[in-house]
Formats: sequence, C-alpha cells, structure tokens
Amino acid sequence: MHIMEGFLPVKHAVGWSIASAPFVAYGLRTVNKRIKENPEQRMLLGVATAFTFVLSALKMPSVTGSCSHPTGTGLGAVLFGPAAMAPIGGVVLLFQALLLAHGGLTTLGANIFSMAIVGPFTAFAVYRLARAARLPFGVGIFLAAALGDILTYVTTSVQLALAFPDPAGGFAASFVKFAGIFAVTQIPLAISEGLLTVIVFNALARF
Amino acid sequence: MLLERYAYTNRWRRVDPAAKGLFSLCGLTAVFMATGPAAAVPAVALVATTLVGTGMPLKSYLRVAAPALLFLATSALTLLVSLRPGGPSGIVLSLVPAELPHAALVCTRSLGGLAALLFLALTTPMNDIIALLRRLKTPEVLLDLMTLCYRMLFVLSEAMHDMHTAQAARLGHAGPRRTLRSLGILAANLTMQVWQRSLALHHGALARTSDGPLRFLEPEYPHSRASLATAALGGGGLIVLAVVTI
Amino acid sequence: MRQPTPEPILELRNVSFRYPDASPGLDDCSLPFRRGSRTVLLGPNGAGKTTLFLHCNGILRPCRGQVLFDGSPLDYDRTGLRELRSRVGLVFQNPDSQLFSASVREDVSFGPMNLGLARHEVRKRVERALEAVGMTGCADKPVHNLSYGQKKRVCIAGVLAMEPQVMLLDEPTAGLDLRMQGELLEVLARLHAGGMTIVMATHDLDLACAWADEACLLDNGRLMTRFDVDHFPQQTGLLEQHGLGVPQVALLHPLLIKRNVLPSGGPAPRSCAELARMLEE
Amino acid sequence: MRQPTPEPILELRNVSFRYPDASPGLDDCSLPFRRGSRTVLLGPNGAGKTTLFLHCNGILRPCRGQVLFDGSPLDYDRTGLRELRSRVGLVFQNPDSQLFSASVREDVSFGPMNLGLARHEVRKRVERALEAVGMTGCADKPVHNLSYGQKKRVCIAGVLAMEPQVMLLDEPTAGLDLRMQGELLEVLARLHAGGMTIVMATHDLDLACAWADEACLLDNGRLMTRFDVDHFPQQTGLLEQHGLGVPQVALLHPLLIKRNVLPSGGPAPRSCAELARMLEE
Repeated sequence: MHIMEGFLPVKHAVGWSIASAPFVAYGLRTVNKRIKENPEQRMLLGVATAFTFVLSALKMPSVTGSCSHPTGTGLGAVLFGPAAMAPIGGVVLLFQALLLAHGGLTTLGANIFSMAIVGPFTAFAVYRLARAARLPFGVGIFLAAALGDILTYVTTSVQLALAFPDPAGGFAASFVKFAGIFAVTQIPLAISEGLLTVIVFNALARF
Repeated sequence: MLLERYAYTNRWRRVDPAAKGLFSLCGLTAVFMATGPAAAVPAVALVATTLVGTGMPLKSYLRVAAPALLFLATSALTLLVSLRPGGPSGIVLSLVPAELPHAALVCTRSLGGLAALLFLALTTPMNDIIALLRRLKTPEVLLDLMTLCYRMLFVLSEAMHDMHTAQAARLGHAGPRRTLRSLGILAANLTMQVWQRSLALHHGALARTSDGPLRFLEPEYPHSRASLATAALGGGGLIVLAVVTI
Repeated sequence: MRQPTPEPILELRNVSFRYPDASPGLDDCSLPFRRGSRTVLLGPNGAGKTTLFLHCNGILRPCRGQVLFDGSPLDYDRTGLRELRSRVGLVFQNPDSQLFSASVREDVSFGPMNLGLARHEVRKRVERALEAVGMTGCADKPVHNLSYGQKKRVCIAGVLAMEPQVMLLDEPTAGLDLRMQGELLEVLARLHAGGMTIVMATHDLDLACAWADEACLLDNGRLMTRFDVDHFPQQTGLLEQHGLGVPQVALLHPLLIKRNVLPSGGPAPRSCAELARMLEE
Repeated sequence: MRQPTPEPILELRNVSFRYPDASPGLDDCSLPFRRGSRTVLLGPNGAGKTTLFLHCNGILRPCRGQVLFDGSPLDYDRTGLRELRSRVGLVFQNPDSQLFSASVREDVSFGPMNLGLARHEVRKRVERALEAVGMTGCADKPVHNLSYGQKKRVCIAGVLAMEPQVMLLDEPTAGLDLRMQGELLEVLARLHAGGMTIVMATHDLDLACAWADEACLLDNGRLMTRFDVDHFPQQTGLLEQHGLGVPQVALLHPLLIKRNVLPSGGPAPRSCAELARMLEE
C-alpha cells in the first residue's frame, strides 16, 4: 500500500523527500559508475526497472487465501544491488503514481523511503547476515524477502504515525493502529513473498 | 491501463506538458494552502476540469481513483479511532468525534491532491512527462531508466501475460500452492529475460550509433506560450479560490 | 486415412467476446470441430484466431454464446476447467512463453504434475510424449540450448503429456525453416493417425491447403466461411478479399487444365509438390 | 530497374568468428555485396545469418579475416564505428530489441540524434523516414499500440533516418501475414529504386526467389554457395541438401518446359504468380 497523494502534511512530505534524496543520489552515483565500467548496464538497469514495475503487478495468492502484490524489494536487492534499487524503485513509484494512480507525487519521497530504501537495504542486510551465519541459501532468501516486505510496511506505519499521532496515545498508539492495519495484515503476504522469492531463486539456479 | 488510454486520446494531449504540469502543481498548491474543508473547492474544480478536458465518463474516473480511495477510507477511519492502554484486554479502542474536522481536512486534501495528480496523469502521456522532466534537467540516467522502463514494461507485461496464460492452459494455476509455484517459475523466467532483452537492446542501440545516454528529438507543442499562460491563469485561479474560501 | 466421424467434439455456438480494452474479440462465431478432423483456422494477424483458441480451452469465457465439449457446455469451475484443459491441449505460437523449466523433461512434466498424477504415471507420460515428438534424445538438455524447432516440439510434448483428445496449435510453423516444418508436420500426421483432433491457426495458405481436411476463415472476429479443403479452388476469391492470397497450387492448377495440360475433373492437387507429381506422370 | 554495378560496397574476406560459449559462429566466410544489389542470405535457423550481419555492422569483430566497407577495412575505433553504422543500417528480427522509446517519432530520431545532427535536420530526416515506410499517420501513436507489422516498419524508419547506403534486414517477413508482407516489400522496392543496397536474411525461398538479384547460402557458419537468382533452378539440389527445400516455381517451371507447355530458354519466372501470367499468355 503506497501513501496516496495529498495524505501527508506538507512538512512530512518535504521531510521524507529530503530523507530519501541522499539515498537516491548515492544510488544514481553507483548506477552511473556501473554504466561507465560496463555500458550494457544502462539497458540492464532500464529493463530491470520495467521488470520491477511488472513484478509488482503480479497477483500473488497469500496463505490466508486473499490476493496481493509482491513488493519485489528482496528479489531486486539481491539481483541488482540495494543501492541501485533506490533510483529503480523511485522510477517505479513515479510510474505507479502516474499510470495507476497508486501513490502520489508529494508522497513520492515517503514512499521511496519505505519501498525503495528501507525494504531493499533490509532485505540485502538480512541476506548477507544469513550468508555470514551460514544459514541455508533458501532460508536466507526467504528471510530477506519476507523481512524486506514487512519492514517496508512498518516504515509506512511509522510515517503515518508520525504525521498523525493519536490524540490520546501519541505516536506509539498511532503506530500500533497503522501497523495493525498495514503491517500486521501484511505478515501472511510477506510469507507468500518470501516463498515466492525462494522459488524464483531455486528456478534461477537451475537455468 | 485505463489512465494510459485517456492520456493518449484526450483533447489536451497536444498541449505543452509544461502547461499541464504547471496547472497540476498549482492545483496541489491550492489544495495544500486551504486550511479547512475549503480544499474541496479546488478539488471539485480540478475534477471538473479533468472530466471536461478528457471527456471521460465519471464512472471511469472513479474506477481509476478506486485504489487510492480504498487507501483513504481505511486510513481516515484509523484517524477517527483512538487507542489507549487499559481495560480488560489491555487496550481500549474508542471513536474520537473531536478528530472529525481533522480527518475531514485530511480527506479533502487527499482528494484534492488525487484530483491534481489525475489531471496530469489523464491528460499527459508518459513520454511527454519524461520530455518535460528532461527540460527540467533531471539527471540523464534517471531519464534513461524512465524511457526504457516505459517502453519495456509493455513488452515484459505482454511476456508475463503470455506465460501466465500458457501456464493456465497446462493447469499451472489450479490451487494456491500450484499457483505460487507457477508464479515463482514465471518470475524466474522473466528475470532471465531481463538479461537477454537488455543485451539485445544494447546491440540495437549500438547498431544505431549510440554511444551512451539515450537521445531523442524533443517533441514540439503548438501554442506553447499561450497554453502556459492559460495554465498559469487557471492555476492561479485555483489558488485564489482556495485562499478566499478559507 | 481415418475417416472423420460427423459429431463435433468441440463446438462454439454464437460465441461473442469483447476485450476490455476494445481490441477486436469475437463476433457471433458458430463453429463445430469434428472428432478426428484436421482443421485450419485461416485469417490475417489480429483476426481473432488466438482469441478463439483461448475460448476452446476455457481461458477466456464468452460474453455471449457458449462453448461445448463432447456435446455439453463448458463448466467454468475449477474441476470443470481441469477436466477440459486436460482434454483440449493448446500450443501457443511463441515457445519462449510456454517453456518455463530448466530441462526438457521437467517442462514436459509440468502439465501431468498439475493433474495430480502419481510420479510413475507422470514419468511414463513424459517419456511417451517425448517419443511422440521425437525428442527423447534431448530429454535432459537445458531448454535454452534447443533450436527453435526443437523448442516447438517440446511445447507439443508438454501438451501431449496431458493426453488430450483435441490439440489446438497457434501458428505452429511460424519462424520454422522448411526442414523443421517438415518434421513438425510429420509429428502432427502421427498424432492424427492416432485419432487426435487437430486444429491449427495459420496464415500460410499453402500449408493449410496441403495439410487440412477443413478450413475456416476468420476476419475481424467473425467467421467468414467454412469449407472442405477439397473446395479450396472455389474459395480463392474470398480468401484474396481477406488479404490471405491464394494457395499457389490453386493458382496454377486451373490454368493447366485450361491449357489442356492436365485433365479436368478428379481431385485437385493439394500442393505444388503434388502438382509436380501429376505433371511428371 | 537500376543495374547493379560490379564493385562491392561491403565485403567479408575470410571472416571467422567463434562465440565464447562455443555456439556456432562463422567459418572462413568470403562474401562481397555489390552496390545497389538486392541479396538474400539463405540458410536454416542457426546457420549464422545474424552473426554475419553483426559483423557487417561492426558489432562483432571477426576473430580472423576482415570486413571491408567501400574497399577499406573497417576501423573499429569510436568514430570509425559511428561512420560505419551510419552507412550500414541493421534491422533486427525482433522489433522489441530495437525500439527504445514508446513514441514513434522519438524512436526514429534516436539514430540521427546520435549522429549529432542539428535539430532541424533530425526533424526533416524523421519525417522523411516515416513517410518512406508509410507510417506518418502513426507518428503520434505509442509504440505499444502498434501492430507487429507496424513496429517492423518503425524499426526500418529508425534505420532509414540515418540515411545508410546499405540496409541489412534480419528475417523481415517473419511473423507477418501476407498483407503486411506485401506492404513491407513495397517499402523495400522503393528503397532499392532509390539506390539502396539491401541484404535480407530469410529462410523463405519463395520470397527470396521473387525478390532478390543474388542469393548466398549459409549453413553452420560456412558460406556454401553464392549465385545469381536467375540461376535458382540449377541450385535446387544444393538448397534441398541444406534443408531449405525448393522454391515452388523452380519445381514446376522445368516440368512445364519438359512437357512443352512453356518454351525453354528465356528468363525463368521468379514466382508462381509470374508463372501463372506466362501460362495465361
């Protein structure tokens, strides 16, 4: 779920954009460097952006029987690197706003922060930790994708709670409310995404 | 993608995207400047302008807006509910009527923002938006990613759709477990295609004497100045409406 | 040659379909496929041939009209669709969009595995299907190392392994060179001899004329005509009108009769090769 | 019809190439393309046709041997390659690997923009190229709403806008129905009449026979033969040996001469349609 256009107050919208900017800038620098070393990377990252967009439109069954879309942050972070995912995810989020009315322009910064920064970096960190801990590859991939997915939505809940603290319980209570709606309902979907990502890597390993 | 279709067929398609972007931006400003339910005034004006400009029926407009409206409904409800510790279950949920004006403001602002976004999205094809971003000196790599993403997302989604259909024809989507497995295989195939297709594109670009960034001829728009002036006037109007009705 | 029996195994009755994005669908198509027949579906690109196939397999559901298999209307619930899709196999045009597994054997097993069959039964079917298309020797090869023609045959094996009664092939010869085309047609001839009903969508008139028993002409989602392939020469006007051209043999044979090189009457030759044989006699 | 002049505009001399993954490349190919000629490169799938084209355009560099343009060996530095690629245009088989922008007009401008031309010159060339392929009316449509045949024509326009002297087309008619094929051949006929040297890779013998002046046969990366298309009938043995079959007209015409229906001597007909006209006279 992306935060819709106009939902965040100006200060928050601007704040999250400023928070995202260095990550996107760093991502762009990495991407530029990769292209300079290997010109084919320009096309690769372009197609990867389209791939990320298309993947997020995939209708995935959840363990609870409902349907949802994968965030693709885990898959993307491992395949293309977490730094590249910030500009890639940024473009995908802009396209989702303009082509699907999903998300928004003023909330782009906030959505980039949760989907294209926290998600991929969490997934990548979990993946590396799992490798370092010598966990089986499949377990590492599962944890990376599932936790990347969950943390994305936890971040969204934090963003909403900061913008709309509960009149009685303040930030904490508000966080519990939003997390209850966005992050907790996401747990079965995160498990699905984790499983899906494992299947993807298993299939890729066989090619 | 319904939005796309209107972006290409609407009456204002040939209008300079800078003008449409400016109007949209003014709309957003107006919506954010309104401190009360007054935000509804520019919102309604934006919706009306969009419907007139694109000539799309209200029903399609609502369909396009549906996912955002769903988000708004759940989130706005959350604002009206308060949580505090206590009671037998540890937490008490209660409705807070005092929050109603605040929630109403957020709703009108969001609806207005959505209307401004939809104005741009429904009147301006993505290529024009990318061309506009180029004029605004967006980093070149980002523009390349956008151009390639926009072209290839149709190619990849067609490939995905074909694979999905082929899997269904061989019963790959009978039951959730099989579906998840089939989708995993599908995504893996699509992943492979990312590399194959990007190499093919790389060759294609080389054959057309490319030596790096993708360069294209900027599109030209007739009466660019006049439309910019009109947009500024209309957009200014929106802002005035928002400020006056406070 | 097996004589096709009259009752249709698969039938479309007044089927209309519209895509949500207003691209042309189907418009009141009524079309029976006879058991054991070889039918070609002719029509230019975008005529609705693929859409029609997707209806036969239950992937698309008609907006109006109905599709019947073995005389009863399709049942679109899960078990009904499973039943139908195991009986009516569909081979798509592009092999790359229907081969998803790493190895040939694994890919062919996709359908039977989804049917929930026992392992040994799956194994048996996979071997049988690979043999039917002459790909046993490549069973353990990775799919991406196969030639285009071999990929097409693996696609057919993947459908065969579900042991369907009807096989629908969408432009099976597109992109194949003549040798591969010949190999593919041999596979189809064997299947037909084994009793399979085969429907092929194509815009290659020469192939259609040489291969089929029956032909249907589709354009703009409408069924324009349906005829016995022996009557191909009489249909040339209509075919040309829909931009399909004329089978070359149908162009030359009448002229040779007119010039008294060949006798009139008797069955018309189905291909230039056959015409050449007649001339050699 | 313009008479091709003898000196080659593009020439391969003893070119050998091996892919790193050991898939077949090229093996000692020597092949001149005459200025203003229409050449077909025949060969089964995987014979090395695409690899040969990638050498002509400087995208691949031979392991042994050399490629010459206008009599001088290719210069593989940056400016040399830019020069070459603006003279030798390459149209790939799959339009999706060649179209970068979703806007037709923008995409066609890609090549000329890379050449560093002035805006007004680019604009002029884009319009001219679109007109040459008959796509002016679709210039404002998004690429993803075009038909397959239209996409192919946009690809050709994209190459034309660089105003090359040689145009290489890889399987240009694959996947096109007869109507689209006709439109494409018309475009090529206009270009050839304007002086363009055109080389087409195909495995459609009937098309090759009807369209080309010269033909080369490639198999397994080796150049098997090269002949004037007027001599097609004498080459049938070799063609069949490489699994390409025989153009239908080359099958029938000799038989009709043998049976004294048509006079021997004189140019052989290039297509069944031409043969039919001869029979009608």
